[in-house]
Amino acid sequence: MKNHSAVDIFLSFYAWCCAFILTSAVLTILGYLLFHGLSSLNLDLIFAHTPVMDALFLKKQVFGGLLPAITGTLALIFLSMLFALPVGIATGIFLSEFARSGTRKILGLMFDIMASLPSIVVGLFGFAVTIFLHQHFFKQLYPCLLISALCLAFLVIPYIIRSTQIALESLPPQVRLTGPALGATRTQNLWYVLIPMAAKEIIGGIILAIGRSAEDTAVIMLTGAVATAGVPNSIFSGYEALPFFIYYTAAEYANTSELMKAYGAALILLFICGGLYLFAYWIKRKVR
Amino acid sequence: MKKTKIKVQDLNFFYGPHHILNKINLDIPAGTITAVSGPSGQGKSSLLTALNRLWENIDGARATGRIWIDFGKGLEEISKKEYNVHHLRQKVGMVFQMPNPLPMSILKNMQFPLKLAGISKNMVPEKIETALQQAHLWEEVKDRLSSDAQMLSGGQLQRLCIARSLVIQPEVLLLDEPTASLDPASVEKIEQLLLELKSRCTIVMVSHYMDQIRRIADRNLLLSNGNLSLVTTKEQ
Amino acid sequence: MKKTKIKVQDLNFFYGPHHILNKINLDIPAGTITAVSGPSGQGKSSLLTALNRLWENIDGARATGRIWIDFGKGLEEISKKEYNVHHLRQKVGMVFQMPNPLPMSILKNMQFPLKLAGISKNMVPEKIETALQQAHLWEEVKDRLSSDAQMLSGGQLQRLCIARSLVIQPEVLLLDEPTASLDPASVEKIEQLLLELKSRCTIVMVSHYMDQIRRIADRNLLLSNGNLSLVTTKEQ
Amino acid sequence: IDSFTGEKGTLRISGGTAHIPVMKIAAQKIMDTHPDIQITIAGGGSGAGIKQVGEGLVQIGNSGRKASDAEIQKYELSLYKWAIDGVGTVVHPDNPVQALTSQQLQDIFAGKINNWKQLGGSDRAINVYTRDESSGTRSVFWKKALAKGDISPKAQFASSNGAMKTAVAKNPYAIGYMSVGYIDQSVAPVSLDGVRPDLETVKSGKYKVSRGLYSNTKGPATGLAEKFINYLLSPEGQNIVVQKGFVPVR
Amino acid sequence: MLGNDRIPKICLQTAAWGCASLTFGVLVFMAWLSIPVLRASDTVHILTLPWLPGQGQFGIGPMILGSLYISVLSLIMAAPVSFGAAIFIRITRPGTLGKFFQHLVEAMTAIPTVVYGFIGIFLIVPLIRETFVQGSGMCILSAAIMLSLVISPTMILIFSQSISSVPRQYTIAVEAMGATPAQKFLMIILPCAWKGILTGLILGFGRAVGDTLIALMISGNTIDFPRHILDSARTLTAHIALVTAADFDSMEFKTLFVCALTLYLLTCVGVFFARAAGKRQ
Ligand SMILES: Nc1ncnc2c1ncn2[C@@H]1O[C@H](COP(=O)(O)OP(=O)(O)OP(=O)(O)O)[C@@H](O)[C@H]1O
Ligand SMILES: Nc1ncnc2c1ncn2[C@@H]1O[C@H](COP(=O)(O)OP(=O)(O)OP(=O)(O)O)[C@@H](O)[C@H]1O
Ligand SMILES: [Mg+2]
Ligand SMILES: [Mg+2]
Ligand SMILES: O=P([O-])([O-])[O-]
Repeated sequence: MKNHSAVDIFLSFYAWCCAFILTSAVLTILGYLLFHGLSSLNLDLIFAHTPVMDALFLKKQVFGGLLPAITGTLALIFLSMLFALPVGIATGIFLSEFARSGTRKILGLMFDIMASLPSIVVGLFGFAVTIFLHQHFFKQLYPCLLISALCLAFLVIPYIIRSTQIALESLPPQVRLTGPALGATRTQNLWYVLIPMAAKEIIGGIILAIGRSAEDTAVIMLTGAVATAGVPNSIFSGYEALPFFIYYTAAEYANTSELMKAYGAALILLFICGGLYLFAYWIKRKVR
Repeated sequence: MKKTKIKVQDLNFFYGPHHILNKINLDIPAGTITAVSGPSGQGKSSLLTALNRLWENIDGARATGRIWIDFGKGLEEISKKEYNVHHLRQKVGMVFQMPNPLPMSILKNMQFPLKLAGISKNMVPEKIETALQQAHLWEEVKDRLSSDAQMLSGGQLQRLCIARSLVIQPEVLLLDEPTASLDPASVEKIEQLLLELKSRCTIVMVSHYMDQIRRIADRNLLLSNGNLSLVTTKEQ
Repeated sequence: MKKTKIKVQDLNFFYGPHHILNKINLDIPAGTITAVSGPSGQGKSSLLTALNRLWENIDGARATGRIWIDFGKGLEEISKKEYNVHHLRQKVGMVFQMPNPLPMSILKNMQFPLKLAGISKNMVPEKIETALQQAHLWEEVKDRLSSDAQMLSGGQLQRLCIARSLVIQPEVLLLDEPTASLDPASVEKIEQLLLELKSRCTIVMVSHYMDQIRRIADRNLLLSNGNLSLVTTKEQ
Repeated sequence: IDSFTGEKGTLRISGGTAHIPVMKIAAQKIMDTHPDIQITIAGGGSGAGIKQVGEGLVQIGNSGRKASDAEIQKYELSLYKWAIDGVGTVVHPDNPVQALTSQQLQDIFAGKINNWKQLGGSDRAINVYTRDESSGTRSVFWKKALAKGDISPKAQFASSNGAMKTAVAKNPYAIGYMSVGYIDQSVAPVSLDGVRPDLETVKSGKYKVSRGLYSNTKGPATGLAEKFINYLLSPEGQNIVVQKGFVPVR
Repeated sequence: MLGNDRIPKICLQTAAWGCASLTFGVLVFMAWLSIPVLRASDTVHILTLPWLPGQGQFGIGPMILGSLYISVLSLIMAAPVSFGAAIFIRITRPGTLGKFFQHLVEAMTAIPTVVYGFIGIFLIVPLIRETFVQGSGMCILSAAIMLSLVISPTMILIFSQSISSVPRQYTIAVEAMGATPAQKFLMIILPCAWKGILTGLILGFGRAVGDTLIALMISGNTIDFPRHILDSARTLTAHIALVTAADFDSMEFKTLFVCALTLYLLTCVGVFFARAAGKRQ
């Protein structure tokens, strides 16, 4: 469309600039990472010198490789989602469909706060509670995988709540009447009309959440991530995780080969997050 | 005189402070077509939402008074809170003034009420075809059942909504200007359909067209200034 | 014979693979009312969207062919890409088949086109009142101009949309079944209005009602199977 | 190392970051031959190590300084010293300033000298790096090298010995201090009053800023912790100590 | 079960109140642990004293200032760009290019913060150090730049989602009246999507204040009051991460809860503020 007014030209120029800035920033980062990290990507990076089969079947511990950190991160994602998804989605549905306006206001406020709560605060909370429990109740409880996963779940729940709620609430009002007019109960209307229609957006929120739980470092550095632990064999012990490894190595690599490992780890974390993202994206496509 | 199907007593209807319907009393005999006409904005659509309690889902709307419907077990007071509103709405079909397809395929739109009623899968395709044929839409959509319902034309949408309300064979049908955006040929088909349905269905429809009312309605009610008055009756 | 206002040549219209309009040719004289009728789902609404190029904003729609409109400087080809589509649409008003109020107050709805056209504030209240009076809605809404437009009844909405399209005095008016859900009294008022508008406005309207067409249209076009044919003409 | 045979379970270690290279190798050697044992190693600094072992969160808490009497008493700590180390001042290798007097060092860390030009270097601000309070390295350096002088609040923080080395190695205008065992080509040790901090001068006692590396347990070491500490003190363990650049105790 | 509304409602309700009370629980817990500190040294001291645990001074004023400095700066950099990017996706190039760009942004959310920090150390820090010939490059500016990259995808996606949830029916009505894209955006989309945009800003700012890693890795962590964007600074979050002592009784550890409480209250203030603004529309 031609002959736009000055406002239009300005708006589109502005938009183009912003898009350009962001794209080039991302490409710089990815390019830099790939340029430096790609050469370090090989089996040795993950398994070091341990035979692959031995490592995978936990016959031998891997040292100097990333396997422990990778498995630690995957375990974290899995566990935290296990806790966060049901609770988060249920709460989101409750807020948009069942809560009366007073309730909604109070809860909405709580979840706004919860969403903006810094992850380190959650981490500190988890840590302090663990210590408290350790001192007074469970001598055997230390900062560990389980604690980290619970804290991560706490961290991502508001994201899931929010996207579920927004997705449901932004459905046009007409759609809300149609189901009931045909005799749908609230639950039926939800299950057959509203949730399927909002599924895309809800899953969009879950993507963000998964990403967050995979990458968050602040929580885990207070609640159980350690420099060396090996492949996790219990949810009650310390563990290694990729983001922590990257943070740790970036601060104190001793030589180029260690730094290269950090680049490799950054790439792998990127691939895991990217892979999860693609997976969620694929589901999103299928649902529609 | 036929049996009473719907009985309305002292129905008042409000939107916030606005009093829309004023102490309406009404008896609708079973198996008849009752037409409601009247100037725009007087509460015809609101009246329909009182009959299936849909107003409960509309912000700011409020109805008082009592309504009974006879679903074979004598007149039951459906306006009581305890009365199961979902069963009610399954037995009282409604077609809105503005067609409201659900944002899914044509087929899914048709399956929807069946799913709600928990009707078993194997009967479904026939039921759907029958309903679409009744609404005179089958020919136009049979090849594109899986495409998005929102892409239909205005008139097609109106017929889709009629078909959707028929698919679970309601006992009462509330129609809000069901032929407003249809061409004369379609209008005739729909009128034919309504006459056929009379035998097993009590119909309340809003219509502005005197010709149409004369052709098919048994009784014509006029709504104006919140009051309902009987204008003409066919039967005796 | 009157001057040609709109000229359509070889207009084809598609939705994805579906060919809706087939090589339409058409001349619409200035200051006339042209009615388009035809079975549901044949492309009447689509034809209207071709005339103000609104199809460009509809996913999957595509139109080919050439269209000229005379806005006082002789016939200009408005279907050319370079033609400023925003000016076009400000001069070619459109009322949709389904009323589409914006989610704001009645007053804001009416101000909206004026704001778009950058019309200065001081003239605005009169313009709005005039348009609402023309659409025969003023009495019903004058006390609640600041309440949400979406709370109007079906017929009120339809008149609101008509009023909204009038407020910037378009030269061409595209009306898609503008009186479909209006009561007879309102219909008459609107028809009156359209006849008055004829002097400064060329009107193309979709209508199913032969009576209405007979009463007000200068020419009646029938759209069926993608082809347009002239059925009746009043003028000579 | 054979003493671990038949053992299983988790040994949690945290604390002093100077210890980490030795800990890692030892853990690796043990876990490699005894897959049922899991040893987790975290940093945090000596202070954290002492507190955590005191609270019972870890079995071994390392410290790069001797635990204070108060700490020993409060937590009933047992101390095991298995290496001797120094704390050396370091700068970037490109920095021409590689020898300082005690006074100069104190002035730099107090922020009184804040440009390398004042010491004969290039005209750039001095970027002082320090460690947090929890660090044993810091407390030793502060006591013995800075004579308990001020550390400027403008100093930047590194969270471990490793981080300190990396920070100094990357920044040509940096000055910091760290465990002598960590010093390699990437950073340049700064002679203090003419004595260069390295293994030899620490061993001989010529370099004054030195300390022991301790592993602490709550009460006498038992179980895995005991075996681990015994392993560190065994010839094989002391070998690792030497290999990682520290002075062995045996 | 779908025919019954009671049981599902109760389940959902439990989940909701459970989450909410947990949020409240965090506040109570932090407050409870902070009280002894706030009582011992009066509140003013906590804000004005420097952080010198060796001398028994536990002020967190520099960290509060550092947090605000870094997050406000990053929001100032990120918000306009995110807004423009959302416009690009939805208005300027709503077609293929916009979709592609949206995917790119979504993919950006998948880039871990620690990776931004990692890259920041090697790309931005030396650049800033050599460009401004002052300090080490580990400074507020470097951190804010990286942080703005971290928070912008969240904001863009929320902006763009709220723009696109403006019903088609409205936008087509406006298009039919001849609105140009800019008019459409400013006059109908923005008023409709306003709340969502505000939400995006809150979440963006929240992320900036709450982020630990970027500041921890590249802002230098000094304990001095920051004055200049080229100064190093320590944020509250980084401070908590740096001072990890497991001793419940130590003063250092207790002040961490004051930090956490401060962060919590800061968050609340932001949320209240944004909600109030959102209501007014
Ligand atoms: N967005 C769309 N995508 C695909 N097909 C469409 C779309 N809109 C309309 N159609 C189809 O194009 C045909 C013409 O539609 P149009 O709305 O122009 O019909 P109409 O003549 O206005 O009908 P009615 O009188 O029912 O309003 C119909 O068969 C309709 O199903
Ligand atoms: N949701 C609502 N909130 C507030 N007022 C409303 C709402 N819906 C309708 N109204 C008002 O209530 C009155 C009755 O509306 P109703 O839709 O029942 O009229 P109607 O008789 O169906 O008119 P029409 O023939 O134009 O469809 C109208 O004046 C309308 O403006
Ligand atoms: Mg109505
Ligand atoms: Mg149409
Ligand atoms: O060895 P430290 O980490 O305590 O300095």
